[in-house]
Amino acid sequence: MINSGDTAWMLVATALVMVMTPGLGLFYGGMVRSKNVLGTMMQSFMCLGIVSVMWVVYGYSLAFGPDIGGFIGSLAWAGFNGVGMDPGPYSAKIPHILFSSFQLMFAIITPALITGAFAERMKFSAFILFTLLWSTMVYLPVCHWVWGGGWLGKLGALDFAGGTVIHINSGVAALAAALFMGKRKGYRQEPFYPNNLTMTMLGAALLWFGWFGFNAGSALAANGVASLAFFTTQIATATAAMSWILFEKIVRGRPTSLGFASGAVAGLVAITPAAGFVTPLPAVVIGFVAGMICYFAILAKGKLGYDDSLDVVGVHGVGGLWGALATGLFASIGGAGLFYGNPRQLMVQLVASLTTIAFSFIMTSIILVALKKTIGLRADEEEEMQGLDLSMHGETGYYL
Amino acid sequence: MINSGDTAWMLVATALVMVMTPGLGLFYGGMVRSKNVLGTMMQSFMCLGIVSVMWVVYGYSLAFGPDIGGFIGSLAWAGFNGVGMDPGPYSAKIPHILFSSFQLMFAIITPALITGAFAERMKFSAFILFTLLWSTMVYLPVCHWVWGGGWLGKLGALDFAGGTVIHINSGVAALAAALFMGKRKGYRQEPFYPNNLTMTMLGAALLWFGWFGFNAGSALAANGVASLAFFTTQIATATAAMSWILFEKIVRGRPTSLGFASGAVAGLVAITPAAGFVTPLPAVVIGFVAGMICYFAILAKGKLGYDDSLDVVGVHGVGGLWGALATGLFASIGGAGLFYGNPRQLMVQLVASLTTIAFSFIMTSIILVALKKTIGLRADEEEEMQGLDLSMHGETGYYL
Amino acid sequence: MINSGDTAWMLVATALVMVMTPGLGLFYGGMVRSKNVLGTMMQSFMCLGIVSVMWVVYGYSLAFGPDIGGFIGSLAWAGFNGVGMDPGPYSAKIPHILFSSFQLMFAIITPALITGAFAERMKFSAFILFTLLWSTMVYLPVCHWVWGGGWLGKLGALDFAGGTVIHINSGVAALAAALFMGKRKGYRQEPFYPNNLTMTMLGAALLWFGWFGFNAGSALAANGVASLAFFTTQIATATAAMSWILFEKIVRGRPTSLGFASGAVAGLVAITPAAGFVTPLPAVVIGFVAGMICYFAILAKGKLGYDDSLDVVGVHGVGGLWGALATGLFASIGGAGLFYGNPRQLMVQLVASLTTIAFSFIMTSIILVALKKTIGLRADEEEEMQGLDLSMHGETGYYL
Amino acid sequence: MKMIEAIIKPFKLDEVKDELEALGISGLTISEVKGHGRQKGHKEIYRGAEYEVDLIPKIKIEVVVHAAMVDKVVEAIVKAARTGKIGDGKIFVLPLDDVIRIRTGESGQGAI
Amino acid sequence: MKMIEAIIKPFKLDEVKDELEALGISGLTISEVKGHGRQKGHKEIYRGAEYEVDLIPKIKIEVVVHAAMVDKVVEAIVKAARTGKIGDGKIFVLPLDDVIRIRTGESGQGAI
Amino acid sequence: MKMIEAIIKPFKLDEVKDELEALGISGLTISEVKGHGRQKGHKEIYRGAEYEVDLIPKIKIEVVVHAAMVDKVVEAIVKAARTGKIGDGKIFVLPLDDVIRIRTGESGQGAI
Ligand SMILES: Nc1ncnc2c1ncn2[C@@H]1O[C@H](COP(=O)(O)OP(=O)(O)O)[C@@H](O)[C@H]1O
Ligand SMILES: Nc1ncnc2c1ncn2[C@@H]1O[C@H](COP(=O)(O)OP(=O)(O)O)[C@@H](O)[C@H]1O
Ligand SMILES: Nc1ncnc2c1ncn2[C@@H]1O[C@H](COP(=O)(O)OP(=O)(O)O)[C@@H](O)[C@H]1O
Repeated sequence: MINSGDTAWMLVATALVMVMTPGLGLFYGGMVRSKNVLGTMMQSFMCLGIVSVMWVVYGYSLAFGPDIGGFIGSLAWAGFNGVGMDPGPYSAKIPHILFSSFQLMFAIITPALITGAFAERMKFSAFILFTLLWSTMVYLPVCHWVWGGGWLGKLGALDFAGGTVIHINSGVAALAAALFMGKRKGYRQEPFYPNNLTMTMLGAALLWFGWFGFNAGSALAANGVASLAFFTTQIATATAAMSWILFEKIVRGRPTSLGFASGAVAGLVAITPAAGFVTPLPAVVIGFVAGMICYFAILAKGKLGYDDSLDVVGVHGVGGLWGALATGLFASIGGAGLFYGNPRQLMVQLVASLTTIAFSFIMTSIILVALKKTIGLRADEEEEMQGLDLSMHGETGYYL
Repeated sequence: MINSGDTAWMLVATALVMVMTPGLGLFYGGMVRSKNVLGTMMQSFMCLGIVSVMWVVYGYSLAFGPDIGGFIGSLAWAGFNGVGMDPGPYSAKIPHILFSSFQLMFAIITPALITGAFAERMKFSAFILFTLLWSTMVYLPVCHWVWGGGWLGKLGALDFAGGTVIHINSGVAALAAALFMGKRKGYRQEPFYPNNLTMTMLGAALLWFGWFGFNAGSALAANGVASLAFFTTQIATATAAMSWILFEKIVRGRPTSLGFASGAVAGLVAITPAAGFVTPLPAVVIGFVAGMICYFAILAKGKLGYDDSLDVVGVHGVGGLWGALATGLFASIGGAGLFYGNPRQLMVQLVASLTTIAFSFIMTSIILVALKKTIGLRADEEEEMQGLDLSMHGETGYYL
Repeated sequence: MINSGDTAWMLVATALVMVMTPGLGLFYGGMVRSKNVLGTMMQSFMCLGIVSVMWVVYGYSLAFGPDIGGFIGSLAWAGFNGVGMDPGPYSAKIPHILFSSFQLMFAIITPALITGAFAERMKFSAFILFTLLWSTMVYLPVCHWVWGGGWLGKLGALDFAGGTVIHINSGVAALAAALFMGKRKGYRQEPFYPNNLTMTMLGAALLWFGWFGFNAGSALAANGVASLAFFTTQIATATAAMSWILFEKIVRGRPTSLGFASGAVAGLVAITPAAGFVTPLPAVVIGFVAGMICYFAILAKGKLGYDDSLDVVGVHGVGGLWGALATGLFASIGGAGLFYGNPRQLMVQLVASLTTIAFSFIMTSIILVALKKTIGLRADEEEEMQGLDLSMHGETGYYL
Repeated sequence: MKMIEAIIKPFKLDEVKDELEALGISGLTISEVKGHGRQKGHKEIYRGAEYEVDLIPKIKIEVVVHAAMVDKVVEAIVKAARTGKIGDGKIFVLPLDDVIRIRTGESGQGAI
Repeated sequence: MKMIEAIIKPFKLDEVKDELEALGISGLTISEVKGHGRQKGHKEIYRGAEYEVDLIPKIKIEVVVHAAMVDKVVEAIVKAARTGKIGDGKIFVLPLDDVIRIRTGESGQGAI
Repeated sequence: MKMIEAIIKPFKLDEVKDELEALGISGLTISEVKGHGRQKGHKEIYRGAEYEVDLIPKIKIEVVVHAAMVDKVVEAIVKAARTGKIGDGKIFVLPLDDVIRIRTGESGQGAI
C-alpha cells in the first residue's frame, strides 16, 4: 500500500534530481569561454528534453521492464503502458509512475555529464543524435544490468545511487568522446578563461543540493537508510572539497574556488555508490581520497594529452571508480565490504566496474565513429572560432 | 486527521511554488536590456511582498472564505481569523493554514506573470497599485469561482492546477496591459538585446523545478494523483521545449536556448490544467502542440503590432487556453474529456475560458484606465531612456 | 517509532537549510566589488567544508551530547559514535542521524553569516582558523545552552529556530570582527559598487526558500506547528521587505532592489525565534518593525564609523535581538509572551539575549586578538588592492 | 588622411552609422567609453551609501577618412547625433601619418 | 588644441578628475583598457591550467585642451596619478586639428 | 615619436604581442572595440526578433614608439595579425608631440 511519507519524500527527491541537470548546465556553463556559454548550457538542458521523450516512448521499458535474459528489459511498458498510480514491482510503498519519474531523472543527467568532455566544439545536430543513441545503447542496458533485474544486480554488485551506472559509465564515455573529438582549436596555446565562476559555484551548489535527492532518494523511502545516505553525502562532499583545495595549495600555492567546487563534485560522485552502505567516518575517508585522486587525475590530463574540456574523466570516471571500489571496502550496513570481512564484495565491485568500463568505451566509440563517418561530429573551424552560441544558436550570452 | 506524509509534501510543494516567483524574476530579468534588469526582477519580487500582506488581511478570505452567491468569499476569515493548525474545509489531511499558504503562492505568481507584458516602461508606483488592484479585483474573484466554491467549480470546470485561474487570466491581463501601455521607445527600431540569457535559463530551470510543487502539489496529498501530475508535467515540458526549437529550426534555421526555455515554460503552462487528469502519452501531445502554437503566437505578435515585451500573451494566454481545452479533450482520470466520451467537458472548459477571458480583459482595462487617468502608467521618456534601474531604484545591475 | 511523513519533511528541511549557505554566498558575493566576488563566496562555501568535518569529529557531540553541567555536551558521541538510524533523544519520530544532519546545517550557516562583516579584507588562512575556532568555542556552547539541554533552555528561553543561537550570536561576532579588522582601504572615500545585484537578489531568494526548512523544519515534524511557522515566515518576510523599501523611499527617495532583498532577510531573521509561537497578525508586526529598525541600524552605521562590510550587525544582530524580544511579547502558541499575560517570558528572552551578546563578544574578541597576534588577520595592502580573488585564490570571477 | 573621433550618446549610434554609410563610409571602429562634461550625472544608492555618479556612458566612434572628406563626415555625424540637449558629445579631428591594411599590407590612401 | 591621453592606475581616477577640475577642466572621456609594460602581471589557476596574465587593468583618460594648457594639465595628472611604483602609466600628447561640439555645431577653441 | 594604433582580430593578440616583444617593445595598451567594415556580421535571434549584427569584436592596440621604429613595428604587426581573410584590420600611424612617464615625470623619447 502506498505510504504517504515515502511518497512525499520520493516526489521531492525526484524534483531534486531534476534540478541537478540545470545545475550541471550552470556548473559547466561557467567554465567555458564566454562565446560558448549558452551552447554548453543547452547541452545539459537538451538532455531534459531528449531523454524525457525517449523515456516515455521506450526507455523506461527497456531499462526496467520485464527482464530478458539479464541483459535488457522488454518493451511491455513502452508508452508507459501499465505504469500508473499503483505501486510497481520496484517498491510497494510508492506509485509505480513515481519510481519511473525518479529513474528518469538519473537517465537525464548521465548523458548531460558527458557533454563536459566535448564542450566548445561539437555540432548541435551531432550532439542530439549522440545523446539519443548513447542513452539508448549504453545507458539503458547498464541501468538494466544493475537496477532493472539484470545480471550485475544479481551478481551482488553494490551501487547505492549509481556510481557504476552513472559515473563510471559517463566518465568512460567522456574519455572516448575526448579522444574521438580531438582537441579544441588553441588548446594549450592560448588561455581558455572560464567566463563566470560565480555561475560555476552556483551550479555546484545546486548539484550538492539536488544530490541529496539522488543519494538519499535512492533508499526509495523516508527512513533511516535515507537519513544515513543524506549525512554521508554531506560529509564526504565537504571533506572532498577541502581535500582538493588542500592539495591545490600544496601543488600550486593557491586554494581556488573552482577547486572547491570541483572537489565537492568529486566527493558527491565518490559517495554515490556507498552512501547508504557506510557509516560517517568511512564517508570522511572516501571524501578525502576522492578530492585527492581526482585532483591528481586532472593534473595528469595535461600529460596524457587528450582534451577532456571540463574534466569529466578525472572527476566522474576516476571518482566513480574510487567510489565503487570504496563501497567494496567500507560497506557495513545492508552489505559488507572487505574491511568488514567480505573480500568477495570488492571483487564483485571490480567486475561490475570493469564490465561497465569496457562496455561503455566500446559502445561509445562505435557511436562516435558512426556519427563521424556520417554527419560529422565537430563544428567547422569558423564556427568553433566564432563560438557555439552564435554559430549553433544565433545568440549571445551576455549584453551587460 | 492530519496526515504527516501529506503535510510533508504540501510544506515542500508550497516552498517550491514560492521559489517560482523569484525564478520568474530571473527568467524575465535576463531577457530585458541591461538597464532594466533590476527593475524587472523587482516587479516579480514585489509580488511576494504585496500579495502576501494582502492575503493575510483580506485576500484569503475573499478567495476561499464562506461562499457568497458563487461569486466571492466572505470576510469571515479576514486577518486569518480562524485559519489555524487544524484542517480546514478544503482538505481534511493537512492544516488549514498550510492550504492557505499553498494558495498564497499561486496568488503571488499570477500578477508577477503579467509584469512581462509591461516590462521596461512602467512607473514603479503605478506597478504597485496595479498589482494590488488587479489581485483584489481580478484574481480573487476568478480564484473563488474555480476553487473557492464558486460557480465555475460547480459547473464542473476541470482545472487541475490553475490553467484558467492563473495562465489564461494573467495572459489576458497582459494583453490589455500591452495595449494600454503602448510600445517601448525604440521598439522594432533598435535592437533590444537580452542582457543575460544564462539568467533566463536559470530562471526557466527554477520555474520547472518549482512547477512540480505547483502541479503535483495541487493533488493536496502525497499520492498517486500527485505522482501522475508530476510525471505528466515533466513529459509535457520536455516535449514542448523540443517542439519549440524544432519549429524555430524550421522557420529561422537556428534552435535557440531562449527558445528551449520558452518552450519549456509553454509546456508547463499547457499541462497545468491537465496534469492530474491525463495519462503520459496525451501529455506528450499537449506539450508538442503547446511548443508549436506558442511559438507561432509569438511570431504573430510582430504582425499584430502590440508590444508585449516578454510574450506573456503568447506563452501564458495561448498556452493556458490550449491547456484548458486540451483538458476537455484528453481528461481520462478523475474526469473524462471529449476523447473519452464526454463532449460536455469541452464545452464547460470553453465556457470557463471565455468567461475568464472576458472578465479579465474588461476588469484589467478598467484598472489600467483608472490608473492612467490618475497617477499615470508610464515612466517618462527620460526615465525610460535611462532605464528603470537608475530612474526608479537608483541602482545599477552590474559592475563586473 | 520513525514516522515516514516527519522523516520525509526533515530530510527536505535539512536540504533546504543546506542550500541557504550557498544562497548566502550569492547574496554576499553580489554586494562586494568585482575583484572580491569569488573570495567572498568562498568564505560561505568553506563553512560547508570546515564545519561539516568538525561536526562529525566532535561538534555534534559537544553541542548535543549528554549534558555536562548545563554548559557543554560530552564527547560521548564523537565520531558519530552511537548516532545512527534509530531515533535519538531529541525526537522519537525521526532517525537520530537526521536530527544531527539538520542541526549541522545550522552550525554551518552561522559562521558564514559573520563573513559579511570582514568581507573584502581577511586573509584566507586567518578566515579558516577563525571559522574553526569560533564554531568550536562560541557556536557549540551557545547551541548547547539553548537546544542541547543546557541552562538557557532550562530557564525557559523561547527560540523557535535560532534567533539567539544563530542571529544574535553571529551579529555580535560580526561587530567584534568589524572592530578588530579595521576598515577596508578606501572605505567612505571611493565608491564601492556592488558587482552584481542580480546575484544578490538570487541569493536572497534562495535564503527565503531555504528558510522554510530552517523555521518550519524546527518543528521537527510535518504538523500544524510546522505549517504555522511556514506561514508566519512568509508573512513576516514579505512585510519586512516592504517596510524596508517604504522607509528607503521616505529617507532617500528611492525604493531599491537591494533594499527589498535586505528587508526580506531582516524579516527572516526577526521571525526566526518566533515562527512557531505566534499567529499571523503579530508576524506582520514583527516583520514591519524588523524592516524599519534594521534599515535605520544600517543608516546609523555610517555615524558609528566601523566598517561592517555587508551589514551583519544591522541585519542579524539588530534583527535577531528584535525577534528574540518580540517572541517574549507576542508568543501565544506553545508559550505565552507579555501581551498574553506572561511578563516573565520577556525577561527570560532578555537574559538569554544579553548573555549571548556578552559571551559572543568576549569570546570572538579573544579569538580575533589571538589570531592577530599570531598569523595576522588582514590581507596585506597590495593583496587587498588587487582583490582577494586574485591574491588569495589566483582566480578572476568574470571573463564575459 | 584624418582620424575623426566622435563621442556620442549611445542610442544615436545606429543613426550615425546610417548617415556615414550614406556618404559611402563603412569602415569604422567603436568602443564603449564614459564621459564627463556639462551633462549632469545621477545618484546611486546602495544601502547606507549614496554615490554621485558623474561619468555617463557614451560611444566613441573612430573613423579614418581622406582629408577631403572631413567636413562632410563631421557634418553627417553632427546631423545624426544631435538631440540639442547637453551631452550630445564632441568630435575631434586628428592628423594621421599613415594607414595600413593588415590583410594586404598596402598603405596610404588606398588602405582606408 | 591638443589631445592628452593618459593611461593611469584605475584607483587614481578620482584624484585625477579632482585635480583637473581644480584647473577648470571638466570635459573628459575615459575608457577601460589593459596595459603591458614593466609592471609584473599575475598568475591565474583554473584546474590543471595555469596562466601568466601580463595585461593589467588601467584607465585611459582622453582630455582635449587648449595648447596653452598642456603643461599644466600634464603636471596635474602626474601629480594626482603618481604612486612612485612601476605601472603608474604614461601620458601622450597628440596634435589635434579641430574640435566640434555636436550639440551646437560650433568648432575650434570654443568647442572644447 | 609616433602612436601606432592597430585594430586586429582578438585571437591574434598573443602573436602580435610576441612579435613586438621580439622587437624589444613591451609597452603597449589594449582595449576591446568593435569594428565595422567589409567583413560580414552575423544574425542573432531572440524569440520573434531577428537582428543583423554588423559590429564585430576587435582588439585595439596602442603602442608608442620612436619614429625610427615605425616601419619595423608596422611590419611586425602585419606579419603577426594577418590571416589573409577580410577583417584582419587596420593600422593607423599618428603623430605625437610628447610622452610623459607618470612615475618619474620624465618626458620625451626617454619616457617611452
Ligand atoms: N575636453 C574634452 N576632452 C575630451 N572629451 C570631452 C571633452 N569635453 C567633453 N567631452 C566628451 O563629450 C561629452 C559631452 O560633453 P558635455 O559637456 O556633457 O556636453 P556638450 O558637448 O553638449 O556641451 C562628455 O561626456 C565627454 O565624453
Ligand atoms: N610604449 C607604450 N605605448 C603605449 N602604452 C604604453 C607604452 N608604455 C607603457 N604603456 C602603458 O603604460 C602602462 C604603464 O607602463 P609600465 O612600463 O608598466 O610602468 P611605468 O610607466 O611606471 O614604467 C602600461 O601598462 C601601458 O598601459
Ligand atoms: N576607415 C576606418 N576607420 C576606422 N576603422 C576602420 C576603418 N576601416 C576599417 N576599420 C577597422 O578595421 C576592421 C577591419 O576592416 P574590414 O574592412 O572588415 O577588413 P579589411 O581591413 O581586411 O578590408 C574593421 O572592423 C574596423 O574596426
